[in-house]
Amino acid sequence: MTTSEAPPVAVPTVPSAEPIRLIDAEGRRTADPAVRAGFDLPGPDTLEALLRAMVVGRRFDGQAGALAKQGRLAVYPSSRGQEACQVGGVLALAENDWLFPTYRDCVSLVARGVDPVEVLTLLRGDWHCGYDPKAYRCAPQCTPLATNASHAVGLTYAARRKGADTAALVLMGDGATSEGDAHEAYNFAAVWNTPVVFLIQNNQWAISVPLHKQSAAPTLAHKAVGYGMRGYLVDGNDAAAVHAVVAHALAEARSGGGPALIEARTYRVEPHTNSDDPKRYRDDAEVERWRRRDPLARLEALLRSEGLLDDARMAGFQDEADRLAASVRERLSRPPRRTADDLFAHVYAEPTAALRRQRAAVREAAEHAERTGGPDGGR
Amino acid sequence: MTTSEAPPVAVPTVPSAEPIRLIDAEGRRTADPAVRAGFDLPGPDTLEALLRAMVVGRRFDGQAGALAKQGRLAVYPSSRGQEACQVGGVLALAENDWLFPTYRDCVSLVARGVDPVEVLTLLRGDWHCGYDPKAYRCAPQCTPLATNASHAVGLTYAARRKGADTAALVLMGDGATSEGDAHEAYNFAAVWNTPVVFLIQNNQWAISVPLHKQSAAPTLAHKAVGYGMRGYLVDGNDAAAVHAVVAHALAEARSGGGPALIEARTYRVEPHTNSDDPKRYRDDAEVERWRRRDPLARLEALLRSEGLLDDARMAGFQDEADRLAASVRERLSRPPRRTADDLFAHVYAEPTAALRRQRAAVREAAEHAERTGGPDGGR
Amino acid sequence: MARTTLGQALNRALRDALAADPDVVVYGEDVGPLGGVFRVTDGLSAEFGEDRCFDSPLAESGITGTAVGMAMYGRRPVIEMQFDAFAYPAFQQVVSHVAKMRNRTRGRLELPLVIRIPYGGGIGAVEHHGDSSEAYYAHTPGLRVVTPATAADGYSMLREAVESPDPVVFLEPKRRYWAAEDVELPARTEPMDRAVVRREGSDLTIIAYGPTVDTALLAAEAAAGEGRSAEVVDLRSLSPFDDETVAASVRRTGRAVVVHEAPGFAGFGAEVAARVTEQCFHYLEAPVMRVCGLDIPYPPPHLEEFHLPGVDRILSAVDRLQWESSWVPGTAPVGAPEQRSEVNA
Amino acid sequence: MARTTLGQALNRALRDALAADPDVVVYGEDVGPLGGVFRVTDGLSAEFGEDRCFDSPLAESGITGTAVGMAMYGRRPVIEMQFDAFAYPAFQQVVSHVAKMRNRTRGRLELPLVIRIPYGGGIGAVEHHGDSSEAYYAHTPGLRVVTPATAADGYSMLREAVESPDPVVFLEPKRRYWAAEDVELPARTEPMDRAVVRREGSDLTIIAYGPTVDTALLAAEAAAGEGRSAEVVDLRSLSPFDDETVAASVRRTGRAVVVHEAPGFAGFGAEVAARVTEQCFHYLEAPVMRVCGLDIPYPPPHLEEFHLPGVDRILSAVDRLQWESSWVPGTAPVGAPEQRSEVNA
Ligand SMILES: Cc1ncc(C[n+]2csc(CCOP(=O)(O)OP(=O)(O)O)c2C)c(N)n1
Ligand SMILES: Cc1ncc(C[n+]2csc(CCOP(=O)(O)OP(=O)(O)O)c2C)c(N)n1
Ligand SMILES: [Mg+2]
Ligand SMILES: [Mg+2]
Repeated sequence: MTTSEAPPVAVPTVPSAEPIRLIDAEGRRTADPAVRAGFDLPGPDTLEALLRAMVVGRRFDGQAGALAKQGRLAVYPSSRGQEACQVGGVLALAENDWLFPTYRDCVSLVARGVDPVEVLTLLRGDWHCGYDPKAYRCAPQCTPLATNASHAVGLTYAARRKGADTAALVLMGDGATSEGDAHEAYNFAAVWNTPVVFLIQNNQWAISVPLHKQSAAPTLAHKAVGYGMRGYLVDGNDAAAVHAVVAHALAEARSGGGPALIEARTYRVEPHTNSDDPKRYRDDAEVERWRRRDPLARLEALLRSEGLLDDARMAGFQDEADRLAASVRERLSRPPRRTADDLFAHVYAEPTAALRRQRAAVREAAEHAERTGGPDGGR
Repeated sequence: MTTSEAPPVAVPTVPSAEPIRLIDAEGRRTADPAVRAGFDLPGPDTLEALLRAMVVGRRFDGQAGALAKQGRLAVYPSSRGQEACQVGGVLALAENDWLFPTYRDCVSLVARGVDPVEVLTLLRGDWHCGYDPKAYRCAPQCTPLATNASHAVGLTYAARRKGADTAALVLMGDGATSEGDAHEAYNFAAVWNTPVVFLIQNNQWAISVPLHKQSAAPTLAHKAVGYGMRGYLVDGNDAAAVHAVVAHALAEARSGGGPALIEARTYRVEPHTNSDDPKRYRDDAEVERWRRRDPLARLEALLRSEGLLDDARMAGFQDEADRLAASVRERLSRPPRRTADDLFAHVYAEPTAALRRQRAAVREAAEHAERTGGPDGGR
Repeated sequence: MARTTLGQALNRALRDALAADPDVVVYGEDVGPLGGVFRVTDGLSAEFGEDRCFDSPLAESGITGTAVGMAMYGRRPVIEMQFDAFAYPAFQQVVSHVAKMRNRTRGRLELPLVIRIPYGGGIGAVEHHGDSSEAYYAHTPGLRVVTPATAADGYSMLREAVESPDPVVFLEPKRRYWAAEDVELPARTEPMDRAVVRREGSDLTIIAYGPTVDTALLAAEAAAGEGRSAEVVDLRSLSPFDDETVAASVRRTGRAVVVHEAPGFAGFGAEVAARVTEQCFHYLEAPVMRVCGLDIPYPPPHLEEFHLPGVDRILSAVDRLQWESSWVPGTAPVGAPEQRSEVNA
Repeated sequence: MARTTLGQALNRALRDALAADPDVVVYGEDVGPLGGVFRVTDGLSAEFGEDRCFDSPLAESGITGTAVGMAMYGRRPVIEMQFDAFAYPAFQQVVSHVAKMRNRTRGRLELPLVIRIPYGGGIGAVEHHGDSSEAYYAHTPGLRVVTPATAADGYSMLREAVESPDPVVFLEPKRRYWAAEDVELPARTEPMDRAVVRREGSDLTIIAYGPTVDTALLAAEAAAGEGRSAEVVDLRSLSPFDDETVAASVRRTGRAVVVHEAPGFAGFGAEVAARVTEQCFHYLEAPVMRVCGLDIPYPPPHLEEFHLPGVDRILSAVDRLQWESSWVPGTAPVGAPEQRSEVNA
């Protein structure tokens, strides 16, 4: 027996119109406490870890883009310019927390420690997901927009019931917030009070659609209000700010403070994917403006000005990045490992009789093709 | 060519935690200007029209409930206790505006002037919709929750493009706000700036699910913030307040002010439908509390205390209501008009060859059944 | 032996599943204190607590998506879609995630979840409450799609569905919820993915599932009166499909009728007719007949009797099975071009 | 005669439709300045203004629902779902409203809208970009489901779809977007709901639609080399179905193979096989063979060649059409029980 009366809920404060920023565009500590909004700059080790992961991530991203241009990946959606969001968010995660990335977020997976080649399995077209989600606590990269947000809610709900303090970070784009599935996930998370942080990488564009055709909200962070969630607007090109705010939101969520929605304002400086043609829909001037707000340069400048980084250290990061890129190149030059048999292995726990028959037929056809020269595919 | 920069949007004010009220529970004009929130009590004619429509609506609702108990309707979801929302909202509509009601909103359709028997066609099981939507500018009663909200957005968008100043009122329940379709409709309306007013009848329950299991938002009106919409919280048992706020929101919307979301706080004093068993999930005490907040009694008290209503006038309303109920009883005692042929007439503009063959087969079977005694249905 | 309805058997199955495995959770719209609009979850939240059986916000895609997440963490969610048509908002989650997650991750993430859907018509409900949506799910690889026709199967198949490592779309024939039979629970019947012969016969095979099995048995009884011995096969599992049981029966009888409530066009009966014909072509004396719902939106209560396949329609299809055909291969008997099953009758 | 691709023909059809009727509006995701990810709407917003062709928020159910509302007010919306799998979020709107509104209101509200969906695989795209979802729509009464295989049909059928008083699910075979042919536009071909014979033949009929028509023609060419004359029928309209054209062909040839990319199980090919068998039973020398996609989630690019029905698979199905069967009715030729089409091959 129950009544409809709700337990009293506090009216969440409307997020600031000015993004939370800890390092300004010139790489200096933010002076204005209002802009810091009570957040402190992370310690030197964290700042250095952030820069290192961003350097490595960008190199990986550039390498992947090159492979795509060479046709060695089916497609590649670049993370360039969004490294502060992806790295800042991921480095705030605890060992047992889960990451729910999209196709856009390869750099976040590399930062999470997933084998870079396994990260590219999907985009290479070798299989739908190359890594073991449980081993890394990383869900498969999700393509149907906003659909993995409710997965994170369910997973953390289950974890809590099992006594674990697992939290989750969901990465989503500005465009994805328009989907009904985003709404349902936000609402379930708030009603169930699950420890999920939704990090919206507002890169201003959904392929060719600018934000103002996507939402009339003052900021995307304002969406939090309608769910009784905490909402934060953060400078998405300030890795320190993203890390601080995400870490804070995760800690709050873990201690029962409920989910949070964070808008990280950034920009997609590259085309949507290598097969996109942005000339059709946006001004280069805008892109240039944002390229000058480079998140790596900003953090590097701070670390150098504070004497926390020297050329040797920076060169070390670059070496590491180059080695990673080289190994990706080398390993991706080997042929894909999957065979036709893989198609039937995991449709069900056990292949059905029909699937076993189809597998046999495909094997037979493949052998026949061997002899007569290649299966004919869809020709 | 465009840039992603949005035209500046005003941060919408967060709705008051206290519902807008013009007539208090005792039937007196609200004194506190803060609670009136700048709205004025509608004029005497409007107040009288509201009372009249509510009296007629309640009588209709009681009659329909009785017919359902007798098994002469397939099912009936009562509007009782929500008359102020449905009548207050509908009477604020202009001739050419459109109403988008749900299964819950029979009283709103009667108030709109739809033939009461045609209103009951759906619930009687005679056909899916009994009235001509274009003739009354009333969409069919919608059962899939929140799905008609986007229809209203599209219809008003089209009307504006054709130079009409048609606005729309969408009725939806508290539970329906959890659906992804509600979110998508709110967002499309705000981005396209279409003249739609979403009136959420928050009757505290979604069948057996209380509001606090549905939303953690401070109020449902707060949902407006995340769309850049105007949001209002109104006393849903105060017909004057509902009418004033809906009329204001419609006027604003028509003059380009954009859509609005209104939470009308009311209560479902009856079971979800005649086949529901509320004893399983809620306290009678709560129901009783709300029965004492009767919207009809409240408005009647005000009109009487202000000398705008006498027994004769009230008796006139009752007579009108009784006549309507009697004619509904009488006309529903006649057998349904639809025949098997109707099943095939409107699947496509022209029945397909297959449908013509199926129609012939069904006719044949029906004639055969005539001779041998009744088609056997699903037995 | 106790009289038990399908609804009671399903309720007992959920109770026993919750008791047997602490990872089982039951949730959806109104499944908590109310016990579901059909009372299939009656008493479960009281007995196991709101942690194990509870009401969720009203959003089917969210219900399904959160179930995916729970299953990713090792839970076995059993979610309810209140009615057939109200599962459509979850279609993307079902098709693009529930059905594909195991395949996507090469078995590293399996989703042992059950989606319960009361389906079909015949209860006099208004639109959206009578759809038969099985074909949509059966066409989606990665899903198991099953539907019980008896109380015993209701119990046994639901227990098996909950225990299955694969996601199961569990279709409950809502107009059979109140049908009672003598059965002692717990009972385990044939494996969930096997079809069973409900009545033996020698002249023709009537293939049915869920709500139409009972109708098929009534038709078989009536046909017996007319001197025709009809075998009745209850498919139970639509996907995967039990070819052995079905083909064996049709090869014996040489004639077949498939019966379902969903519109016939591109309905599941088409798959049944097609594969039976592929496997039994030379045994067939006549084309497989389909007796299905009309190719129309589900009708209003007053007219649903015309839509639902009943005994009379099954019998007239049986009559059209060319009982004394005397034709030469390659030539058509008089009127054969007009030979049509009900679907394009 | 100008070389024109399917994509260009569709673009021209939309341009001419926008010019012909001020009530036509084109919208969806990225259909504005970008011109759609496949450029089918290229140049339309520039030519007709953002009032007539524009980008909407990113939400397929909302796109479809607003189109329902626009159509209620007399507009003719042509909406684009960016890829097949991304139409699933709109499934409830399509099944419960688009398909039913006319029927619900007894013709008082008609929804003359077109839902364009690029579908099928073969373009080397990642998951969710290669689904063939036609069976879901074809099974839904109230929808017209059509799919062009040529540039001329692309133009003509899309114009007709926009002019249709019924809602049309317009399935565009995305891997054929770049296939060019000589055609003078504007061109009007056969009515949208008729099937056409693309190649005449006498020994068997290959029934295909959309992306597999070209494959069927290549297979017919190859079969001719092996001395078998294959007729190729392009269905064009899946719902409604043109029984006359298909049955006439199969009655002439006595053998049939149906080809599609979607998984075979409960796929549209089952309906084709079932109704062809019903109408041509005594003309059939062998069961109708189905050559379809495998019963698996759409595979990753490196493996899609194994999934897509190609010439070789069609030819081997043709080989299994029992060319020298010498059987007595009611008895099985040796091995006949093992006779299976690819679907349960
Ligand atoms: C449900 C769904 N609809 C459409 C698409 C096609 N699509 C892929 S990416 C994209 C734009 C997404 O924009 P945003 O969410 O801002 O993410 P971004 O690509 O900018 O990182 C679209 C429309 C999809 N993947 N899923
Ligand atoms: C998409 C969908 N899911 C489920 C249902 C079943 N259902 C009918 S009414 C109802 C509760 C609705 O509650 P609310 O929106 O508050 O409206 P109320 O009935 O209280 O007026 C539910 C779950 C439905 N009609 N549509
Ligand atoms: Mg974006
Ligand atoms: Mg309610």
